[in-house]
Amino acid sequence: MEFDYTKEQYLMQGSVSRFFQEVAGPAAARGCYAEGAQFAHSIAPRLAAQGVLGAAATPELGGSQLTFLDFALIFEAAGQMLLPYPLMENYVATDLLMRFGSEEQKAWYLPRLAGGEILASVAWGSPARPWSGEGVQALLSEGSLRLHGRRTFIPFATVADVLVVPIQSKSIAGTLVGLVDAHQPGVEVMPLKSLDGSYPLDLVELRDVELKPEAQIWPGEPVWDWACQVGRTALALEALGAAERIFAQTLDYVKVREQFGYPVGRFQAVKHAAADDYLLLESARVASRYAAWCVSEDRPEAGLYSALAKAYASDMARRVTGDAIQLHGGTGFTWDGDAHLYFKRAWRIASQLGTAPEMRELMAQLVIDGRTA
Amino acid sequence: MEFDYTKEQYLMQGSVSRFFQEVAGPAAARGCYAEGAQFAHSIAPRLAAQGVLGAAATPELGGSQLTFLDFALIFEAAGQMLLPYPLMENYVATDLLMRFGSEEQKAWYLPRLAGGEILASVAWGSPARPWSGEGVQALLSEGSLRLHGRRTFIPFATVADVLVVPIQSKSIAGTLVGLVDAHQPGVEVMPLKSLDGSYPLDLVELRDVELKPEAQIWPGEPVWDWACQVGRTALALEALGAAERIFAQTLDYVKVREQFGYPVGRFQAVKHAAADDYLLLESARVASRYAAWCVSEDRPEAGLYSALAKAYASDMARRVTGDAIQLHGGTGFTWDGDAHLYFKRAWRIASQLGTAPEMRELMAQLVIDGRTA
Amino acid sequence: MDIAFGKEQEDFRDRTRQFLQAVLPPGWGTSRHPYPQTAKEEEELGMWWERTLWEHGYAGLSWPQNYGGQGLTWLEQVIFSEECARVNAPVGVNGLGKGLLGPTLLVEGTEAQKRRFIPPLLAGEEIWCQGYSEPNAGSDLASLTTRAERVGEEWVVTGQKIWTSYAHLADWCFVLARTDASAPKHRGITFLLVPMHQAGVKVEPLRQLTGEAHFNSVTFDGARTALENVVGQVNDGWRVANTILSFERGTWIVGRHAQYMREMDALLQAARDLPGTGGSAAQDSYFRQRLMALWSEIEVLRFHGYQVITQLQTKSQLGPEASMLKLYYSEMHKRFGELAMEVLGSHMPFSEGLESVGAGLLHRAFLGSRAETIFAGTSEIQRNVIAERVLGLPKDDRH
Amino acid sequence: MDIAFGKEQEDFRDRTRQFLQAVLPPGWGTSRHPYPQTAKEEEELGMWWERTLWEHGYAGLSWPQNYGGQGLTWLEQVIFSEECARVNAPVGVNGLGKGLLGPTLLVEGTEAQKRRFIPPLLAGEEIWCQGYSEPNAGSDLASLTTRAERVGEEWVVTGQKIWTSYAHLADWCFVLARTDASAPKHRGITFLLVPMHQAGVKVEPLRQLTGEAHFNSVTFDGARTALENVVGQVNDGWRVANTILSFERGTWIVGRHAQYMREMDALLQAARDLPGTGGSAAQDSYFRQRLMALWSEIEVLRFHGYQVITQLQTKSQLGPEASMLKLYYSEMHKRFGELAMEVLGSHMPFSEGLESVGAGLLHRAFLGSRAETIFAGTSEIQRNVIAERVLGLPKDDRH
Repeated sequence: MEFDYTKEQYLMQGSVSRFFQEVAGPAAARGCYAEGAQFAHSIAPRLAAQGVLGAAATPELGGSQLTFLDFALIFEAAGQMLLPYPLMENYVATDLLMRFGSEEQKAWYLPRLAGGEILASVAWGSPARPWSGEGVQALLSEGSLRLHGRRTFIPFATVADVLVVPIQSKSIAGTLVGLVDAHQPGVEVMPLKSLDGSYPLDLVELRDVELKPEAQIWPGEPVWDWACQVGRTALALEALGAAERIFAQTLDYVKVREQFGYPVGRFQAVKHAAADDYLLLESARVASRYAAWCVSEDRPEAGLYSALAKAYASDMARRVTGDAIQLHGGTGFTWDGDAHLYFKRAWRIASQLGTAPEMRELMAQLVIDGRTA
Repeated sequence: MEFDYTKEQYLMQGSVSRFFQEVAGPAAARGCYAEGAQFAHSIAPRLAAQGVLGAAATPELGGSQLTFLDFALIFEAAGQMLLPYPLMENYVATDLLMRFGSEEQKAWYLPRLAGGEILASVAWGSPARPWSGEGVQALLSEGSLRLHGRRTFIPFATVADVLVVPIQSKSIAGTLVGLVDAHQPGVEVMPLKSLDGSYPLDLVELRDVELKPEAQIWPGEPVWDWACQVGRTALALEALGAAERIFAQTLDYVKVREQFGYPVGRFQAVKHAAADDYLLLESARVASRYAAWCVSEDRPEAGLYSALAKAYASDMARRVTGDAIQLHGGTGFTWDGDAHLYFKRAWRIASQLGTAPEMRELMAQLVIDGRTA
Repeated sequence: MDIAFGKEQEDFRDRTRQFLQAVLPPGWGTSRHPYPQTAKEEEELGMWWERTLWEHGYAGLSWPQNYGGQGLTWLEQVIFSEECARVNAPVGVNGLGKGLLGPTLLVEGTEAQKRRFIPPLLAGEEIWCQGYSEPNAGSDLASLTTRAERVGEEWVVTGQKIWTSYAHLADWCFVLARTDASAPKHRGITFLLVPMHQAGVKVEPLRQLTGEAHFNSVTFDGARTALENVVGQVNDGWRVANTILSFERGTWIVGRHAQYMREMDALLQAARDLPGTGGSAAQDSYFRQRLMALWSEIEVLRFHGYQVITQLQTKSQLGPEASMLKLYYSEMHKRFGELAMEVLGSHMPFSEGLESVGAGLLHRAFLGSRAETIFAGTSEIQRNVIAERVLGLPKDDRH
Repeated sequence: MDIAFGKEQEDFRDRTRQFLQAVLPPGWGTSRHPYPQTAKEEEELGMWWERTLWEHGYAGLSWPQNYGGQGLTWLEQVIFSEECARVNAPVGVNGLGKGLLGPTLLVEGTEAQKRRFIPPLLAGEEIWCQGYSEPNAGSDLASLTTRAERVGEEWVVTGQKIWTSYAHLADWCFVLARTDASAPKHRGITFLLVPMHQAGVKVEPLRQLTGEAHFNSVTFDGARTALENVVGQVNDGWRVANTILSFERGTWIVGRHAQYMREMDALLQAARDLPGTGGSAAQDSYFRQRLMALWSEIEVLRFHGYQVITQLQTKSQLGPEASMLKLYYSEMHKRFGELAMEVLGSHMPFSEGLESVGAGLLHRAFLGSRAETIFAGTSEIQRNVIAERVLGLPKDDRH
């Protein structure tokens, strides 16, 4: 019985954390608010050099063959430092290729993903229903698949080179996952004004876009389900990281900020808010750890517990980051304070890949209705 | 613009309050827990003498022709003193007869209801769905109506003389309200072990019970809707009274109970809980006042705002009485402390005549779906 | 109990509606209207609104006519506030002048001060900002350190004030400054009126988390004002500032209700358009419950408003009830903003542009409401006030 | 990370399951079983359970064999606790003896005390109760006033203790008594073992809001105990009592999870049977959301349990984490009880008889849980402990 990360995993987190403090952090996040998604490009080479890109790939393909558990603490660190780069999408694309891709696909994509030469994103959202596979249809035309439709909620799509897109095909009666070249004709990226400016989300319209066989992964359904589970768990870990970081800053602040002749942290209202937040944080920590274990070990209950962790951690992070604004007082309401950056990130994460109510509905179908995962 | 009770209404509340302190209060409530519904009989003559029974009736019929607004503060006082008597049911029966009854019905029932000679209850609940009119069917047999079915959630049914029962009749395709003699053959009262022992609720089974024409009120639907609105508003007021009373006791307690060398009321956690509870209390006060005005003035929005008041006040009362247990510490968990009597009363009220979610669903049908009341 | 205004007031309401319809552009108040997008546009609109109100006789409704007011009662002010909120009328830039400085002057000012300052304030010719908070004096305002010294026939003011809304537009600032450093902290503070257009005043914008910059930091570095620009007595400024003119707050409540209900209507419309778990969010019982719980809370604010109006007819001002109302609406509005974002679901991050729901109104409520539980007394402070002054719990000597 | 017990432990789990199945009556653990209805029946069952555990070698699983224990590890204790909760095994009457006094003696007791007291404790031959709380010393336990004076070769104890569970059954009481009135309040307290069967001890039942009377008030009026019945040093009782044997709490957590999940299963079944707004409560999205939120919280308790087990393998005890877990489960269980009652809806008041749902299990959780946030340190105290000892916020010298 060992419900904890290993010493090596913590050590790696420590070194990546220090690195993220240099390339990311609140100042970088503000930079991304100002510059937009382009910012991700500027830090990609350093991320690659540090070895955090393409991590799931084997060493021959440029990666370091890290399991999800190995990488879990890195997601947490990315959350702590508001990393303005689609790291989760990079991990998902990489691991997806490792697990489901052809040898040719691996050989072409993985070294480039690991080297930061190309930027991958995942077309998570359907305009009609979040995270469902709907929205893009593939039509068979003269022997080749042509894509039509739109997906939304795509991180950093304006600077992405390849988009992982779930595709439905009535003509072939199946679902596939496509690796869509974002620079192809017919791919139109529409930037959206997004609340969390350090992690822009965009809309992509596909108009008669060719999808060559070498960019197809069949069958798509298990791949997409798997991607959602991995994505949700990674988001839970990022939410945890974001919340714990601003919580720590808040503790530091209330220890020194004085009002009425005492540090405000001496007042019971502040103490009790902090204690409640801490409890939520530590609970989200074990929830996301358990989900990470399920996902990493390919447990059948990974769907259930990734949903639990996503819902729990995003509820927690919204509350804790909101309290951080309140406990920072007026400073918390300023742009120059860090609290709002974390607050907006927590809310963005909460809205992504299924909201907390959607996650709980998914759980209810398994737990209450007894549907099988 | 005068959103307040009149000075006369407050004066009457004051005198009835003092009277309730004598006949009711926590000690009497404990008596009712021990003795059961019978307790209500023992205080009926004094209630009648004080003039709180049959209040809606005209003076010739033994009442004092009080409007609902006149009586609203009396319901509040009844809540404060945990009155172990179905006062709300007495008021509903009386006012129902005044509004919808025949002259004969008024002449027979009202003086007896006002004099406390007979005890009236209302068969509020349907086993299948709370507060709906379903459960009892009337069959036409040899020219007379025979009742079959069961109702539940009937306060003090074991000692009631007359039961106001909503009745559906497929054979005559309509709904009526019956004044069922509880001592008639075929009426079987089954006492239930109820959490709020100071306000027992029972189940009644009707097996081929004759309902003579003079005990019928047609058409029943508007009568039953009206009764539910009045009942809900009265319950909101009782919940308000119960909560404000134990809240006041709690304030007194935390001002004197010392721990760590100070009255516990000096600690911010206690202060803030008290402030939040106070806010809820005062909000429930204005919500139930507004509903009382709507009901008393027969406003078309009475359905909406009686539901609002019922939901808001019962949510408030459950929270405030629960906090009272917590703030009383160990004492709050004892039988001899008063807090649990109020807590159980608040929860019983919340479950009666539609729970808070049911009330909000009713509101949603009006506000969101735009159905008309 | 009689929940209605008198005929005179209802006539005033009709006239106000006509006025608002006449002066506001067509389509104003609907979600499709092109509202100002930048802070500058908003301020220009706010300036125009101040002048428009003045020109049409809606400035200082309850203020005495001899200082330029309309000589009506606060009932008209309540109605005006409600009607403005109902149509989402612009927000003027002189809110602190009208809400705080004016009423303070009317009670505490000298005849000369009233004649000098109130007419241009109402006319929108002189804009006011408030110099109370400091970087180290927020909730604990009385520990402020900005000081004023008498030098000849002038006061010389030095120190930094923050959270001063519209300071960059303001002509005057009403400032709390320490004039006797040796006195206990609540004594020795003086209420001063300081002109903004002078060398010793530096205004720097403070950008808020909403991205806008309505607040400023104001640095007084030897700023000067004439000796007579003291309101009340020297060293008595704490009392002057706390002359609770909270009936102003009472009149605002009704307006707040109208504003929140307008936001709720937008949210209900969004819920009808957006998906829930099966069907629209408006059909989803989870959201129906939460929407109706909040709808109830907004309505309860209306009832609180009636209560306040009723009280003000006999008492002339609110006491600590003001803390209760502030706590109520600010915490509720914060929850409203959160619920709105939950209803938006995956659309939540898109505050503008293609995917925006409700023309950004809900996002403004969501972000803006975070300030309401902090400024003008945090929720924590309001709870202390309620517990100690209303409920009589033992005071903690530390505040 | 490896979330599994070793083979040895899993074998122990199998044996435990077989044992439980063998000794418990058929149908035990299902909602249809006729469980004890009165306090007396419950106590008799509890006494039987103590003896049964002893006879079958399940008493003192992790305690040394030379005092009658089984010499296993606390991992077996965790598993045993989990399996008992899973089948709703009876609750023994010597929980305080086993949970507090025994572990304290094992660390702080003399060899003679261990030999004298532990074997009969484990055998269920001597029942223990705890004399800590007093009417005026609840959360502020250190202000206790019960005093013990040395008279010849005995201690003479005078004072009143409350909330002493099972005192009416107990043979011995472990008492905190003041032995030096002049010392600061945390000093001058001694940890004494006092026999209950003597003239100077009066036990009166304290009825709880559940209607049951498991608690008592115990009055010591010149009660006597031998000089050697001091645990640790005289005047060092505060430290002895706070020798946090909180790994005991760690082992309980897993059992609590199993108990709460059993209650949750009963609630889910009730939700399938009871109406919501359209369809059953289990189909109503409002209740689905709330049920899954609480289901999640119960599962999170399981994860916390894993975390504790992992920590205990390297550290031998828990620090202030115990406060965190206590706050977590008590507040959660209270919310669970409330949710359960909301799901019952109009059936809520019927805790027994015809209309009762879930055989009263949910009502017991609802009412019983109100104690959990009060006793053994209120939630307010736990939050203080977390804030000060875990988060390092400045101490308030008042507690």
